[in-house]
Amino acid sequence: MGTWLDETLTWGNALIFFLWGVILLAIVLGFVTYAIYFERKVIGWMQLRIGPNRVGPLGLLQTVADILKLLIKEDTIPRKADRMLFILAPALAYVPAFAVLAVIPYTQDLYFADINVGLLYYVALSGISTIAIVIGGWSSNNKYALLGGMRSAAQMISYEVPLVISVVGVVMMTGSLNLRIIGEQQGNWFWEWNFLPQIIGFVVFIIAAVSELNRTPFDLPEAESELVAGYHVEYSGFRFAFFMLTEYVYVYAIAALTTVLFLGGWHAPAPFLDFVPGIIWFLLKFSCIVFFLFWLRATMPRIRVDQLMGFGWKVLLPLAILNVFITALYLELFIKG
Amino acid sequence: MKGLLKGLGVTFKSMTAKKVTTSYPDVPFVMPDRFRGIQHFEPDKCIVCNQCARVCPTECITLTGKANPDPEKKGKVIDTYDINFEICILCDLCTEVCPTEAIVMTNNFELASYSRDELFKDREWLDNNNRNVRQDNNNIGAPAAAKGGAK
Amino acid sequence: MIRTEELLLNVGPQHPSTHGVFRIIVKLDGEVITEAIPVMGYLHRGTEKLAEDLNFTQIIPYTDRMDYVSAMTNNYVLCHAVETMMGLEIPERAEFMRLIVMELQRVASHLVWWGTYLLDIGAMSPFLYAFRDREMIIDFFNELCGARLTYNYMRVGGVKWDAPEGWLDKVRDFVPYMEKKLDEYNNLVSGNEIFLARIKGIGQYDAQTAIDYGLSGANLRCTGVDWDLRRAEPYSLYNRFEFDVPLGKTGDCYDRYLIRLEETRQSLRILKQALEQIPSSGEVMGKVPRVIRPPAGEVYVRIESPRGEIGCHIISKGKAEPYRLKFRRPSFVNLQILPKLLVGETMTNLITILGGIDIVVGEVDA
Amino acid sequence: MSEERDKTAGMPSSGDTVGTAGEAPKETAGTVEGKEQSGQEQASANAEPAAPAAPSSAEASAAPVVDPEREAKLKAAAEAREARAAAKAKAESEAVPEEPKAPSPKQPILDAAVGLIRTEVAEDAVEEAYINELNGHMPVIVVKGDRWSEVAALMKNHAALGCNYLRNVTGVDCETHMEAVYHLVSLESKQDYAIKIKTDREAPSVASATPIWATANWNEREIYDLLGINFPGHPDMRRIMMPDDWVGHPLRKDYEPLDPEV
Repeated sequence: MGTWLDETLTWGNALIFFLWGVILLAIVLGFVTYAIYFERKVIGWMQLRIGPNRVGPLGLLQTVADILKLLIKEDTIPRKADRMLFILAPALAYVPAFAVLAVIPYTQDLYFADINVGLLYYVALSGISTIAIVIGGWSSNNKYALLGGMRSAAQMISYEVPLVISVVGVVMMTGSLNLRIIGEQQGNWFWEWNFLPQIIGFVVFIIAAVSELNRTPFDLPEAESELVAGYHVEYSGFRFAFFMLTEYVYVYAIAALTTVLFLGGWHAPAPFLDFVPGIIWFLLKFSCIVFFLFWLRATMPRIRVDQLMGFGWKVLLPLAILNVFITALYLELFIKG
Repeated sequence: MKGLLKGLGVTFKSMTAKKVTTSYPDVPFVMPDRFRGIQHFEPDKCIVCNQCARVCPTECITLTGKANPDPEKKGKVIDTYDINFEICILCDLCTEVCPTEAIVMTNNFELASYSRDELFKDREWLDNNNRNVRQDNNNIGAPAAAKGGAK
Repeated sequence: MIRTEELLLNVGPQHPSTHGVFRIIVKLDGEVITEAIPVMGYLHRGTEKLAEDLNFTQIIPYTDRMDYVSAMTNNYVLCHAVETMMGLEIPERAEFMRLIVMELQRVASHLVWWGTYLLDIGAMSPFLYAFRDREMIIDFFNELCGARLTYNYMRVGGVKWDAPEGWLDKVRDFVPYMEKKLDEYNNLVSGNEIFLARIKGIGQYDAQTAIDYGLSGANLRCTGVDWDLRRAEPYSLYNRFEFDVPLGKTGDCYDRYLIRLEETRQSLRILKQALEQIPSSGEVMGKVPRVIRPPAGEVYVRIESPRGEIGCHIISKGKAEPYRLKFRRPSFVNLQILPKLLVGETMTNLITILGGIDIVVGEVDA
Repeated sequence: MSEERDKTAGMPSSGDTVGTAGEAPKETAGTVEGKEQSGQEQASANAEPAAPAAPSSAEASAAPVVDPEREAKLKAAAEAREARAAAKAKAESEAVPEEPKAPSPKQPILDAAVGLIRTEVAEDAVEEAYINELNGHMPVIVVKGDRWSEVAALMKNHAALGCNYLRNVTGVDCETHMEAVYHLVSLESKQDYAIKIKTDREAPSVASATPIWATANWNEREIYDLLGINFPGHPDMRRIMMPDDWVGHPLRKDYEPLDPEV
């Protein structure tokens, strides 16, 4: 991928980039479909039941059937809703989710964009989805949706800050914002990966990431038992599918980002395991994190809004800042001194 | 933190545990013998004593008897007998008071139907609903005299 | 100055966590509730009016449908009331069967409450575990009296069915299994810090308010008032078994949670003793006239249902049908404290407190 | 019994089975006829309800001429039954007064409570006081309507009575008058009382006990909603079960249901 990027932009190159974009979209949609299926299977197993097994062999086509259903379903827009915003919200939610994937490196030479401010790009774009959720909640003219929208705005903003600061430690250690370099710099032994020296940053990052995804135990915005369905209560048909798509593409993005930042991207846990290609290690670590997210969803109750805020500002943020100081101290004394 | 981890442990352990769900539509659900499903009615046993119609709390049994066709035998023969399953709550009081066990419960419970008219089960339908009929009917409410009679 | 308006929100009647068709009109200032007005009657079926022209055997199926989560205790309170009026003698084995069935029902009812309470608070799995174990009790009832939810099992003067052979042994094996499962529940949830943070200190009231509002069951004992009808006014055979009545101290949702789990354990303890002492044979149906005509007069009988004190007030004029039949329904009375508790709480706590009081709307609107 | 039936002309000697026919009370005909209306096909078949087919008679559409005769027969049977019941009751009552009723154990408690009410509240506050043997000798005190709130305050606050727990409130429509029954219990002494208040049927009103026991709030609203007894002094007297614009009070004996089908 890198070679084409360096050449001048001819029609051929543009077509190649477009095709790569389409391939990535296909992969992500495939992932989303089977992530939903896999999640329902895992949570089913954890709840002593089987999970979807009726549509297609072993239920593999279950999510395909769901998406088809959503496509065919009537797409209602509430009469008093603010039409323009109502239509805009799902698109505004999905675009940054997909755009963010450009910057994630899968292996040494399999990456899409090699921006030297990759991490900043990621964090900046993921902030836009928050606006989309608030617009969605406000424009559907439904009290529950409004409450859901307000809650998610508060939650996402207040967890964006610890998310970013917890990553500053990693950036300081590698000295660059470029995700490919961050991935490269982590050594071949698993204790050389970033998550051990940056253990505080890692824990804070995981908690803030789960909250960023609005997943249990932080799934306030669409708290089924209180707000019925939160901001997407009025959405139906394909628009609702877009919100679900956004949520799962973010799961893909966050899991990939955690793998690259903390778990040594495509590096094998030990050098003698190097014969296995990097992409396999990447996928293994990636699915472990995805499994952990599903596992959390099956076990944890939901946290209350004020506890969520208190936890975010009073616990996560100081921890993240402390992590930055420790890294700075460590770098100053051992590396540069 | 410890409580969270213990909780995660329990869910992880039950991931590999034996599943408890039954695949009902494919594998028929076997009910115990005493299960109160849809009634089964045998017209020849019925002596048209109207007990079941009188005891039914929701009054969903309607029956009409007619004089016995062959002159020498006394008593009545049932003419029409239908139960309105829109209101029937399957409370088993009718089988309890029936002296001759003409009406008994069966173990099948599938009553779903696309139109309300199908919920009016008439005599023929109740007669040939005779799969897995309940054996132990224990009609304690029946008048003691006739209880042993047509067991 | 920005002008803020109060948001009027209808929680219910069709809402995932109002435990039935029950509606609360809530005035919200942001997320904080300033006033809560419960609206009910969506499930009012007029049982008391219907009962006036049904004889007592016919009323029993209606009592199953009042508190549909613990139908056995409803059956018992009606039969007990008529038996007290007529001074009937209940055979020993019938009384034991009734007690075993009621305690099993208490365990099943608390399991439903535990599962749905955790679901209200956001954890999805406990609901499935609770219903897996409750399913075993439901199967016992299915084998015993032929129905899974509306049992219509008890009759004035005894019970309709005797236990099929092998049934009592199955229940005997169930008791240790269930105790092991209760420990598993505690591991799964009771230590969970998020869960504790969600229910500690929520919906708190003191003993005097509880008595003043006439609360009963775990809602009363969570404030430390020792009032369990099985111990305070023993009926049936409860004075033959020892069990202790768990009491709370602070009167918040956490105490109610612990009390109900402990009550399940105590019910299992009673079951163990009852299963040992049950006479191996004997009549299950006492001598009862064919048409049950209680003498003229009135009687108010009350027993301890999983939700509190359920009472049955019968006024009879000597005919086969009650002249007036009134049920004192614990959920209806326990619900009165909800508006008082909700003022100043957030939306999330509304669901936690409502779940903590443990109401069944079939009983609220009977 | 049997020769009476043969006399009725036009009815084939049905020769019912033994035992059950004797008690063919009127309402069977009612239920049979009522049910026919609810059956979907039958309803469409005969628009107005079929003649009240005698429970065991054969032809469904008996000629209406049979009606008055049948009514006569039923009335005769009913009177016979009343006569028998009265005879039985008379026999019973003679037996009872021979042995004097043993004074119930709770009698002193009842007298103490009545005495207290008479001294503290007013001489005529208590209309009647008796022991309800059926109910485990529960003392029942009938209180005069206008004295009720003072008696309620006394019952709750007085040290000897100390009924801090209002257990149940029932409204009863006794055709001649309305009654509100309050069941009180003292959690400490476990002694329970039943207080009855009578009001007339036209403008029934009982002083509300909500200021004293908060639990009476919804109970009284339910009684107001279903029976129409008004409770002055109640903080929020509204219907609780029925929709707010409902007309009439369903639990009253003379309440005709909205649609006769029920």
